[in-house]
Amino acid sequence: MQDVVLKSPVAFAQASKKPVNGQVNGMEIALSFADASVEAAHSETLGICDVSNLSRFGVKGPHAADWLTASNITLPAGTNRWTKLDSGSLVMRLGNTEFLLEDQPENGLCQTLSEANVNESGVHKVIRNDAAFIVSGELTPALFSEVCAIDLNGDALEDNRLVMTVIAGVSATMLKQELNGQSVYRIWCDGTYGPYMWKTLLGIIEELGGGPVGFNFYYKIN
Amino acid sequence: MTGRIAKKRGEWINRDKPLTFEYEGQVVNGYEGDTISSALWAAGIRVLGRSFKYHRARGLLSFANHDVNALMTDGEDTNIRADVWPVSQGMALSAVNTDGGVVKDRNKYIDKLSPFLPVGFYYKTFYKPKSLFPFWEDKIRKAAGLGKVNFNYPRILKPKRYAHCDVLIVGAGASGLSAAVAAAKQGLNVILVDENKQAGGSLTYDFAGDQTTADTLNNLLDEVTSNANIRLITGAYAGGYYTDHLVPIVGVDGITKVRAKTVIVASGVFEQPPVFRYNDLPGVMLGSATQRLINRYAVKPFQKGVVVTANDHGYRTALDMAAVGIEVVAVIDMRRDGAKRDLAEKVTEKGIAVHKGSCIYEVVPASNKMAVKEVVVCHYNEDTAEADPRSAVRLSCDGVAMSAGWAPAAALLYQAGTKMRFDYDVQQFVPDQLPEGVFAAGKVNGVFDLKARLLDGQRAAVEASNYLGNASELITVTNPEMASPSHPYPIVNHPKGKNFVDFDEDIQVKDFINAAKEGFDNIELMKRFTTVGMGPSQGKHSNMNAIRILARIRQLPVEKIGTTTARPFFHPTPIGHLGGRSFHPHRYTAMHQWHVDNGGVMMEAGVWMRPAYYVPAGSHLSASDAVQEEAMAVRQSVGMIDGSTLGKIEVFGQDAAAFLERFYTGKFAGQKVGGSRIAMLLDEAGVMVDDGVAVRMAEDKFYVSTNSSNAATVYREMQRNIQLWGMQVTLVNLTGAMAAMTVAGPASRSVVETLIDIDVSAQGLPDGAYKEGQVAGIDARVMRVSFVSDLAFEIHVPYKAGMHVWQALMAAGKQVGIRAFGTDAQRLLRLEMGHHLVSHDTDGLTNPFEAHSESLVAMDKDFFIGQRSLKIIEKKPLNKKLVTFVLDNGFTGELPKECNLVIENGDIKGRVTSISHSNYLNRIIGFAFVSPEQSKSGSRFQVRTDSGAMVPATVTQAPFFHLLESKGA
Amino acid sequence: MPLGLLKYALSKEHPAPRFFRDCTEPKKSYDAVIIGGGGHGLAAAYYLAKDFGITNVAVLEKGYIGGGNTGRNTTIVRSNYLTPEGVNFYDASVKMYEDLSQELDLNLFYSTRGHFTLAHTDSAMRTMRWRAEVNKHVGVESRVVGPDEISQACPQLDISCSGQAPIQGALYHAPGSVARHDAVAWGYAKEADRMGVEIFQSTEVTGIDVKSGKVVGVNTSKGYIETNRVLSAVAGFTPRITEMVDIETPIVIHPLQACVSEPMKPWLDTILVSGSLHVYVSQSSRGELVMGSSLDPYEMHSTRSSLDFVEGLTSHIVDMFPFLSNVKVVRQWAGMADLTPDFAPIMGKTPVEGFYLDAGWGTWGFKATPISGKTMAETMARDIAPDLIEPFRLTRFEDYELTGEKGAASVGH
Amino acid sequence: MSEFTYGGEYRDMPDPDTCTDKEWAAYVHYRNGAPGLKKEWWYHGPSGTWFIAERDTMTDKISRTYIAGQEEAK
Repeated sequence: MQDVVLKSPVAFAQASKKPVNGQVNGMEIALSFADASVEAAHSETLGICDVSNLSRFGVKGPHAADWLTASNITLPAGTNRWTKLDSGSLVMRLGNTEFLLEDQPENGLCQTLSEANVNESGVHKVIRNDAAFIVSGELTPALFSEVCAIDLNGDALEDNRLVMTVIAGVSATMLKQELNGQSVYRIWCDGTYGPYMWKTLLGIIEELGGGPVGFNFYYKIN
Repeated sequence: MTGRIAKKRGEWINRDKPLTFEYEGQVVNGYEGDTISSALWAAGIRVLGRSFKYHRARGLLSFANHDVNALMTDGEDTNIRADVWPVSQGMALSAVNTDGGVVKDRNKYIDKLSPFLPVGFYYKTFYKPKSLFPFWEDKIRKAAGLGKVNFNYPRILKPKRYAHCDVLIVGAGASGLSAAVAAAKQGLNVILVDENKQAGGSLTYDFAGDQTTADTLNNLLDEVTSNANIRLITGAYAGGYYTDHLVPIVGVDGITKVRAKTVIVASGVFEQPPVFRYNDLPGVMLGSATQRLINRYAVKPFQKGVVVTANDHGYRTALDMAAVGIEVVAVIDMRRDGAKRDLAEKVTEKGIAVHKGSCIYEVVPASNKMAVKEVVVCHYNEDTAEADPRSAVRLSCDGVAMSAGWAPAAALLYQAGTKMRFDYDVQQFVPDQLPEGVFAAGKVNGVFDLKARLLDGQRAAVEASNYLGNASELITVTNPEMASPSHPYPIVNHPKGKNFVDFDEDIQVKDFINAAKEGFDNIELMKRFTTVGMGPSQGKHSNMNAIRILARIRQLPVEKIGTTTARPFFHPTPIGHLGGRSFHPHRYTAMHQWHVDNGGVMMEAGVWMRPAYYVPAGSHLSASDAVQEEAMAVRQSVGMIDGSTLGKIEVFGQDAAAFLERFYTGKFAGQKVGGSRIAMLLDEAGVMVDDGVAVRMAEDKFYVSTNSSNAATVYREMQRNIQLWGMQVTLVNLTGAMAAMTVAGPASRSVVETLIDIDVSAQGLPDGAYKEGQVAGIDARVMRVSFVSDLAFEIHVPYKAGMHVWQALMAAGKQVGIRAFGTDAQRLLRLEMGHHLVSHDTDGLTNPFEAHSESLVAMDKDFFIGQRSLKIIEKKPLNKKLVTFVLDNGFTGELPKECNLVIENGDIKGRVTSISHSNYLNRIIGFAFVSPEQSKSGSRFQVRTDSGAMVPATVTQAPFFHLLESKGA
Repeated sequence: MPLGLLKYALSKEHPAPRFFRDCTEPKKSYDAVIIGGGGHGLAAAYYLAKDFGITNVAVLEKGYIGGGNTGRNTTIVRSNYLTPEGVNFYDASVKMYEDLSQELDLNLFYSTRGHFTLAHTDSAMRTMRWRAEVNKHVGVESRVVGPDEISQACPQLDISCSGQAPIQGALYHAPGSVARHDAVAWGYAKEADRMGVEIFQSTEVTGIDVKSGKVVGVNTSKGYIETNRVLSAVAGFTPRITEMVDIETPIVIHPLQACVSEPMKPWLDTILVSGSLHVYVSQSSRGELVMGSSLDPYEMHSTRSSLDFVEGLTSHIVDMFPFLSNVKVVRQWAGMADLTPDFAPIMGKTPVEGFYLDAGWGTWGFKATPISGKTMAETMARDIAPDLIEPFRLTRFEDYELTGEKGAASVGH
Repeated sequence: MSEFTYGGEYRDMPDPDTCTDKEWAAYVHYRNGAPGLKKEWWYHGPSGTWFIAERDTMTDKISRTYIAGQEEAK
């Protein structure tokens, strides 16, 4: 399936912004929307970036934790928490028995795990189709106050906690991480809601003076 | 600007920004910062509106967002509250609800008719004779309402925001500000909200002739604004209190929904008008209104006024008036003993006469009935609440300030579930038992002395902090010895009435007396019969007096009367704020862009967007032609539909088969790997809920589909039952993760074969069989299905590859004329095949026996959901049966529609649930419920069309393709 | 001006008598006791007295008359139901309402305005046709109309619903009406009282005395009352009463909320309902828009208001009427509704002899007030339920004979 | 979309093999509608979790939540 070019679930919602697209991880993604300086400004004020093309791996079941541990993967401290591996990959524990892993562009952990055989009972691979976003900037509280009922000023996302909540009417998973020295929010939702989520968040982001940011802003791909 | 006085310290107007606007055609000057009312009053304009019922001239009353008689329109918007809405340059305002202008209003004659229109009169007339009621009703409707709505007003949806805090403090007066500072010192995160555009409450106007309170205010404000823990929101009101400390803060720019851990209500009090004849004339207003005019807007309320009072506040008001050069003719104190000596002396020192034990018996209007000429002052007996007209003295004046008492602004406290008690020391309802996490401070808590209010704010803050887990030392507040701020009965009878209690609704004292006489002597019944408190100000100035009047009528103490329920909203709240920005999530399949690019007519199907049919560019097909062509392509060659919206659930685990056996009606334990079975779901009552297909991928793994609209609910119910039954099963909902498409028609195999790496021949993949392979290089799940045609392949691939596979199949099918088909053609195709759709052909009561689905129900299993109910239903005779039918060959009459009834001997026997013309069959076919007696193949029944024509139909077997053979016959 | 009003101007004393006596001390026994002084209970009392001469009747009301759902509903009266038994029942009610002002000698402001149930989807249109066909069959005036006819009746309505849910058509029901809800209770109270019925307010029933399967009396906050016949007409509180006689029912309580706008000059002459948007709206004779929505999604025995409700409702109101963006909601409130599994009432006899049930009124109680009063009075007087309410018997659930109102997914009020 | 969905009262099912038709019909249709503390099913959509909440239907106060079958765990 190497020669197949896949599309980000968000692609058609982005078309009107005429991004420069490119292929990363076998998926066509919006690399940039504007000059680097404009995107940097957005990222600082309020920006949203589609990173649906990052590789992901899902696994679920009563023995999923054991299986991951046996695969030498460090697990988060508890339920609804996440951790970052040395490689930069994120390991998220969604509830108790489900895990979502997400790679950085350069590493292939998810690919390896996807191809690994699972013979144990109680370990089930989960096909994922996430729309995945980075949201950043000083006005993120203003954005989230319009789309999300939980208190993000409190400790909901501190200490590597993640939350599964409703964002703009859609179930989503959310966490806060450091990326390139910047504190950013990460959002994942079902890919079929991706175009809606992108349009809705971007609409508010633009009202607040921010804008879209391309994949290249966070991950320089040559 | 005759009424404007010299610049006041802290005034709210900006004298550097003068502006002009129009009121009722007259050009008026004002300043930025003025409200409409303050600018009009400064310009000497006194008639700001007409009352709702009697069209009496009204001026300014509360000047505190409940002057419901001063509603304006600017041509664009209506019911603009003049007392609080800012003026802006170039506004062109007029009063609402007048006929011919606010001064000349042709409807003012109604006032003369008021003796004919006693309380509740409309219940007693207009209905005899019955035939005349519509005539009267039309007249009543014409008279009803306030402003005219502008049908071209734009749709404005304001953003809605969430906010969170440890303490929400409602009201930024002395006690609220003090509470905020104290709470912030405890390390709490505070939101402090006030509806006025500046914080300070009565500290910004109640000066008693000097401005020392301004220093207190400035100190507090400095502390508040410099503390990062406090977010001060002004110009926004707390709209209501909802469960778990949810309080919407309503501002001009939208609503903020504050979820607080604790709430301190420091919302103060509303001044209450004493009741006497003509207390509604323009120029008669509340004492606090005069103070606000003077000290916030630098406007003289009148040139020569009197104060009628029953508390200290009246004296303070007199001093504030005197300080700006208003001639205060007298302070008329309803109390026998008047005020404390020092306060009385301060007033008399200014040369103001004090009349103790006196009341205003009536106000004498000027000849135009729109202004005050003089007041008639009489001795007042506090015990009998009667004035003595023999003692009448006339005082000439052009205005009256009224300060006789207060009512708590306790709406939020009531909504939170606070139990209130009547405190006779302050003659006010005060909180008795507060709900958890809710606190009250200041005047609303019955604390009026300034020092005590500041302390009461701190006390509430400490209590809130301790509620949140701190352990600070509690503060005790004691009210200093002082006269009651409210008079127990500031109501003066007058034989001629027009002593108004409710200014929204023009309700006079006698209306209450008469309502009680007619049996409406319970506060709630009285409210409903008289409509007191039902107007837009929601009783802010009238409920307390109504309670006092009823208490006196029934000779009961006030607390025995109780209060009416306070409902949200605190102030009327715009629909566009409340509706605001709302979210309408949509789901898009992986192939969405293709559908749009290829003429797909997209329809909402639940949250999904799906093509109903396609009108390819330049084809100009009608909808029905498009559908028939798409269906024909499937019958004659090949078509493809995007089925990604199907619910798709993986069921894993050692109990997977056992679970499905309990969940669905069929058997799965013995199902072969690589085979599929119908999965029909019932509810506990045996009603059909869903049907899908269960594929066994491995011994311990099934892949189950559901109807598109049931995907979420079926998954949810599976999860619940796994928990309930304690089974070793893991579910994965792949509804969004997998794209699905069905390639259907006689040529479908040839299309699929070109792209697939597995054997899909009749032997390799027989009907109902399932295999995994690669389609166009993508890992795929492939199933032989026969829902829309005998030969069809359902292909599931990961979502992100959906478009790729779809396009590959389209390209591969090009040669044989492959056509995308939408949901409409799918409906027709499955109908031709004789497949019913659950919840389209069935309804909320249909059981499997009625829908020819007995074969899917394994009654011999140990258990499945709905089985036990079916065992009961099984014993009962059937009432109806779902059948497939065909209309007579060559039928050309009025086509029956879905839900036209099946009629037999004048009785309803059933209804048509699906009906369609099939070009392929050249017949009209459908599903219908009929009586069991009519359900045999070949039975005839009658369908009644919209117009009443009876159309015969024949029960026939499905699939319908046998009709083609008999076509010639 | 009608001449009748002259007496008020010419008379020094207010010439109107009390609507009903202020009864405080109940007698030792009554021929019948009615629990609940709402429209239904008072109507039952009235028809017991009028139709059957049974006047030794006590109506016991925990609060004040008409203070429950009678005074909290959105006053819509209609009969465009889905099943023949439903349509027949409500049609009888509509016909009684039409003459009720005259019968009770009180203007109930019964105003026939026409009722549109808007359909935004194909499946809603099918349900509209189904209802129209059944209505026509039974002789009730209902028909399916297209967007043009809706626009004609209500030109202000945005047929596209701001693009959110375009209206495809509607079920038009000409007899759809509104009435002054409080007055219905007051009118029945007045006339029942005139015939000798005693109405006790602030009187709570604390227990029902059953001996050998028969009612023998009720315990109240004002003492014990002997009686052989008790009617429970307390929709919103039914489970608390049935618990007293140990009867099982399907009824659960869900709040039903409504709100009202500030008054404006009348412009909305019809009654509009949208099942898909969960909205119903009409404009009262005071000029207020009276707006309601569907039942709250979970069980609650409280009349608290919720912000969710008013946010959801108003967002749909601005879809339908964009120009109302700055019109203000003055007040919201809630009632408690008896909810049944098949969206039909539960009426008639019960396993306890002498205990009768008038319950399960969901969102359809006000419109049934006269006919429920009349049929329950007959049931109590003759100890046999008339045919009209037979389909609503309690035993239908045990018998798996639910009414077909459940067939339609669409809600309506 | 609300995060939480109400799933009705948690009720014990009678043994379908031994109960009478009437008992079963009562289980299917009848409810305990009187106010009080109830065990209820609630579903948290974003995490896909069913749990039991003990809620007072009069005051709307939730006193306890737990996963069905794990009542002792919390």
